[in-house]
Amino acid sequence: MNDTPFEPVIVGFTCNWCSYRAADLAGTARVKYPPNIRLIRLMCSGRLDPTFVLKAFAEGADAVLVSGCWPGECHYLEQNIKALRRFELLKRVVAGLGIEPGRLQLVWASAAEGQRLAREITRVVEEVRALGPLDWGGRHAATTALAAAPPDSAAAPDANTEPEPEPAEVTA
Amino acid sequence: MTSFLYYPGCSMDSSARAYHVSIQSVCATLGVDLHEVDDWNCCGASEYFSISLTRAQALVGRNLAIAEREKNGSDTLVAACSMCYLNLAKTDHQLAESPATAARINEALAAGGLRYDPGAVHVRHLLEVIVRDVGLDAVRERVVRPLTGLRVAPYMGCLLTRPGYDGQWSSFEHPVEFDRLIAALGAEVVDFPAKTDCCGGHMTQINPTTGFELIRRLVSTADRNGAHLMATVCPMCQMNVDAFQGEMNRSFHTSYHMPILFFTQLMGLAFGADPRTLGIGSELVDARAALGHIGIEVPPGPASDERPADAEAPAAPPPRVPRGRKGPELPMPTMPRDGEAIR
Amino acid sequence: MALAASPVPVTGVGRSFLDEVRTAAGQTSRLEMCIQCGTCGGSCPSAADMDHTPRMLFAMIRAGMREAVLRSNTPWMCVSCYFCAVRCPQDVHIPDVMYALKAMATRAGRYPDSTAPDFSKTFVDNIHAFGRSFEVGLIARHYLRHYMTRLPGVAPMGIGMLSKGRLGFRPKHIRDLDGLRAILDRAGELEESAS
Amino acid sequence: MTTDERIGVYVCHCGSNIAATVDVEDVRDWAATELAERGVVVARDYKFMCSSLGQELIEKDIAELGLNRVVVAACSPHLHEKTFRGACARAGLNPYLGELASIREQVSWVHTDKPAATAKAKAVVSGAVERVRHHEPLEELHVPIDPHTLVVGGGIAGIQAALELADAGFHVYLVEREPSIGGHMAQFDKTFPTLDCAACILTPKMVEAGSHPNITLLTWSEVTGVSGFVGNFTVTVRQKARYVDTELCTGCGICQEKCPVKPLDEVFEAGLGYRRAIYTPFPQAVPKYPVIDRDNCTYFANGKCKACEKLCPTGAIDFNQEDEILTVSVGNIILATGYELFDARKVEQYGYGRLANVFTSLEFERLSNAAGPTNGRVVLRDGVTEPKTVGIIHCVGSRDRNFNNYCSAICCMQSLKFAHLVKEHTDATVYEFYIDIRTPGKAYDEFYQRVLEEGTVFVRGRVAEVTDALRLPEEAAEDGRLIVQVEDTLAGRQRRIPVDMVVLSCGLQPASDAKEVARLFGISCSSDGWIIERHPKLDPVATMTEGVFAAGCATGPKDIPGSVAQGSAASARVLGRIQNGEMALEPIRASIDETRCSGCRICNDLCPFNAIVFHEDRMVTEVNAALCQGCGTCVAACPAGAISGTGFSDAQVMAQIEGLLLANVDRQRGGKAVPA
Repeated sequence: MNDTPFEPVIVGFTCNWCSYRAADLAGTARVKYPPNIRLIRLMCSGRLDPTFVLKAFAEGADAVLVSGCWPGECHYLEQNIKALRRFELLKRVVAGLGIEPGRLQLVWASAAEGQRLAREITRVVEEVRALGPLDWGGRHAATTALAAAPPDSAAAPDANTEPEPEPAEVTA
Repeated sequence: MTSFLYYPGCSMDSSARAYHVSIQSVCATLGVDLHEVDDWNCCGASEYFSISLTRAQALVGRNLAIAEREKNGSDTLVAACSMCYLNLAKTDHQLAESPATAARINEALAAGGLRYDPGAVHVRHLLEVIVRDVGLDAVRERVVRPLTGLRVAPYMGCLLTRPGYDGQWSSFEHPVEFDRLIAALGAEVVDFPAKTDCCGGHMTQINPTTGFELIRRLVSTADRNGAHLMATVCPMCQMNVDAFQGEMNRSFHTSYHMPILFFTQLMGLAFGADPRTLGIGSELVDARAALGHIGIEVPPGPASDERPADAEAPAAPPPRVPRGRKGPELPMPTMPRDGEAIR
Repeated sequence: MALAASPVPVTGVGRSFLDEVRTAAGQTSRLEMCIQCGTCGGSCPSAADMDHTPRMLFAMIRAGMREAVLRSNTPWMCVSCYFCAVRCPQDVHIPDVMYALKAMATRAGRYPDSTAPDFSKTFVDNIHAFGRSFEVGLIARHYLRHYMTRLPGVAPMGIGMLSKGRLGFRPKHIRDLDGLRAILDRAGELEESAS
Repeated sequence: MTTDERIGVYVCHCGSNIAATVDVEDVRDWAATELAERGVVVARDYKFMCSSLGQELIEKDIAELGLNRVVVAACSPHLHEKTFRGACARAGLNPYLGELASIREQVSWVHTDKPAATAKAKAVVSGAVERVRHHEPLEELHVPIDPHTLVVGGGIAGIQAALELADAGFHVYLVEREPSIGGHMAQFDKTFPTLDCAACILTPKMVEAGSHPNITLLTWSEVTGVSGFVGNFTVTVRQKARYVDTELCTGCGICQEKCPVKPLDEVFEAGLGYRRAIYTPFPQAVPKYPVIDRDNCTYFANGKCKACEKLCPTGAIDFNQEDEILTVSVGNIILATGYELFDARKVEQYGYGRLANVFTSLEFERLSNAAGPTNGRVVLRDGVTEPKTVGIIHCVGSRDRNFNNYCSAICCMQSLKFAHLVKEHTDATVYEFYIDIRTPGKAYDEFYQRVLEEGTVFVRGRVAEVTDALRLPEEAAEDGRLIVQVEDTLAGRQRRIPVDMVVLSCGLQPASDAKEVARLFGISCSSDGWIIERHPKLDPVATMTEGVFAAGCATGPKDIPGSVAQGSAASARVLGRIQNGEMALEPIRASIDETRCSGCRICNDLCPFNAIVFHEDRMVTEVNAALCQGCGTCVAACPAGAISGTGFSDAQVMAQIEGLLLANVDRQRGGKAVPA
């Protein structure tokens, strides 16, 4: 398909209570956005296991979008904050693996923000289209690594090794 | 010594020379250094935008680009004319708002070897700089000849508070900053509902009947509310109210005599400067009698037909019922105090 | 008017007049959002002298009444005081629309009264000539062309202004006139190619 | 590769909702062939999978083809997940072995390019197939429902909800922040369109709520904490000190007559009248007991006075009272926290607060109310002059991007009511300045007709400004009056209309602490601040949080009939729960494999519901399934991978990722698949 322009494939992780419903709302309101994104529903952005993201990259995603409730509006009170901490860490890991930062993005969206989510998705798709296909040396290594080790052990470097660490203090 | 980039605007060395000299005098007193932008060009007033948007933006863009090039220390570009201020601020805003436009304008600027990064300079009006950066306390400290007894209608004009891109004013409609400044000079601020009404801009040129009507509204409101004179922040407003007041009177068969001075002239007087160094006397509607009320003598000039100040009492403010007092009156809603947010 | 000759053309064919105006106003005008509430017409200090209120003009733009809109004096009566802009519940950038309409009318040579367009033109010519505005030149030329009758009336004013040293007879030049002209010409080309 | 999963894939057309943008047959065939090795044994399409015929299709296949997994590609799981689980269950398959893939909300409705949409639909189906392979049979969790209910907010919606529950024989705690229940309705004079007197229809309900054996009234109180979950909430309520012993107080009101302080009553009288430092907001207040407002009481200021104490015949005044913290257990919660009036001072061009004779809608309600500060005389701010001309301005603070974008729904009818009341109380000419007249309620437009007949002058135009600045010489006669400047859009001319009084029909907005309330009860608000319903049309009184319901203006502007209906609706939902005695919950929970738990306690601090307990003795952590809400944060955090989340296990998500990215198809191909 070299003759056709590059169309990125993006995996989006959504929260059952806000961003997934926002996506539903976008649908109900017939708001349009590019078909390059494929959504996965989690109960909460807090459920996002770093290995999910690595897995997505390993299996050929050109980018990953993580979305959850606005800080302070989490259905589970404050789990999205914990997700945020973890995300900060994840960004470093991903960068360390030689993936452009633009390929891992975080978007807050309340259940009422279908329009906004659609806008954000469109933006991300355009940015990633500009970045081009993810040409990642580590992809194969990661695939095999993920295949070998049980997924959870790859999750070991976790943001919450201390009870209530500030994002800044978090280091792998 | 606080230093700012300064865009004077065309009228400063002709019709608004009084503004120019009084600004110099006041800024010297306040220790404000205005660094005039090199080889600036006209802002296009309200005319160029009605000929060609892109060229108008490029015209203003040139000034912004030069300012950006010259900025060191302060990135604030001060304009004293409301029209210039708005054109500079608005263009900067439009370029920032639309990258496409910014690209187009920069392509044009390139033809003159210039470029501008939207937001590189912060365009502000002299009044705001004095009220915010210098501060009213600093102003009060320098007052040696309080304008006590002078009743001033604070005329801010329309373009200064609107569209109000960075929400720097307390209100689009009834801002209080200008009143506070004038009060700080010791003068009495009369209730002036036309505070942010329009002077008509170029209407005196392209459609006099409209222009005169707008001037009449301003002058009559100031007069009805017992002002000795109006204070302005804009050469265009001053020109319309001052230079065309005579023609306006003739066309309406009225005999208003409402002098209008630049706020910097009033500040200069309060700071004890010699009226002549402030360009006082160069107004067509003679302000000397008005100033005479507070014992400020401005030597020679034509006699004035100033009517007695107490010809009309200032309009009564709405009745306010003190809390807790009983009586037939119903209490007024409480208004927020300074800085108090209304939800 | 004859029923057959409806002033409202059939729209929906090709690029609408509304789109044209929106483009001319720089795409950010939000003109399409107007709900016809009349806040603009109510706020306008010169509405009384307009042959259509701004709101009505916007309705006419939607109706595709190009001719009537470009001939309307409404944009020329706009004093750009921005009362309408800050009060508009739909945040329509009305003065920008008015500027755009003036430019369109001038280009199309539609607006019957030449006073305002001439004034703008003279003003702009001065800028091209000197880089600064030139009040005396402007006023003189303008009055001679349009207000011979007003001259006696304004004479005292003119004399006053002169005697008070408030009118400069020699226009001020900027140094880099060529640079300025190059910029404006390039901008002109870009605008042409855009529209 | 072989597999013992036998998966059926069902692709729904949803009429043309899906079929118009997704080539349903293509998706069906693709799944049948490409995913055959992943266990798909049958793939079908059908016009409406959710129809009974569509469901029977699934049930039949389960029975005849021995399916042990089902994937339905249709709408959002939030709509029909239950439906298809039902189908599985009826066919004897554990309902949790089905998966609903959304190709409508997330594909056909949001994309336009058919080939691209079809390709995405395939990927989504593929993801669901991989995921469903890892589904496990689950049983719903059943939690008991505590029959007590908490109703927050004593306005008409809250009162209605409380009475419905109480009359059905169940106990209710009704919490109200103010000293009395009644809410905004108690401030009104008449109610549109029937013009019944608000007090006449409200007070009986207030009295009933106040005396009902099944209702515990907690006025002058606020909820300070909520913990637990549906069926079993623990709520703490702070009951502010009344400084009046309600055991002894008879509500005789002598204390109020004798109190020397007369502060402005900003709440009930909308700042138009005065009360005392010890007061009941209004005569019909429920409960009848007054409260002392510390901030204005002379005794609390300087230790003197005590007039109320001296004169109270029953010695009910008790200056030593302190706030009480009550803890109550309830099974369900109904939020009826109502609205606040838009602050008209923000619309400066209308001069409220600057121009004496500009009034807000609530002020006018008090003006025209016979029990109000003027005993129902409609007069100017001077308290005596009757207006000869009144201008009523619609949409103040509503439908305005500078303030609130939404339509406040009640203002049109409210304004029409005002016009009628002005005519009833005075001989004034009345102007209505409107953008649109919106009267979509029973007998509402008829009321509009009536007001037209009464001679009210309607001017279509949003008022530009209200001013006392005279412009034209001919206006000199109008000195001292107000001038309403507006474009009469139907005449196409700007008009300046002199009036004596202006009434601003202010919009409704969420209570200033709406966001905090939402946080307290673990629900979400829209960007405007209104509570988000579980479904705006089909589930308007439920929130996203099980066991927390909402009624009245808390979810958006509503008129009285709407608020009452919602109060009843919410209580009906609660009653259903109580009647069942228990409710089934999604079995989405975290569980810990003790053999793998290293006792590192990382997860311990992650759970906001205290569902995670650490056993010092065995040095292992355990999850309390009843308290666990299934967010999965601990699952993601466990470095030993000892915690697994049912319904969202690592295996399930990982597999779905592979499926979505068609890695499953690639592997068997040994190359990158192009879904097209």
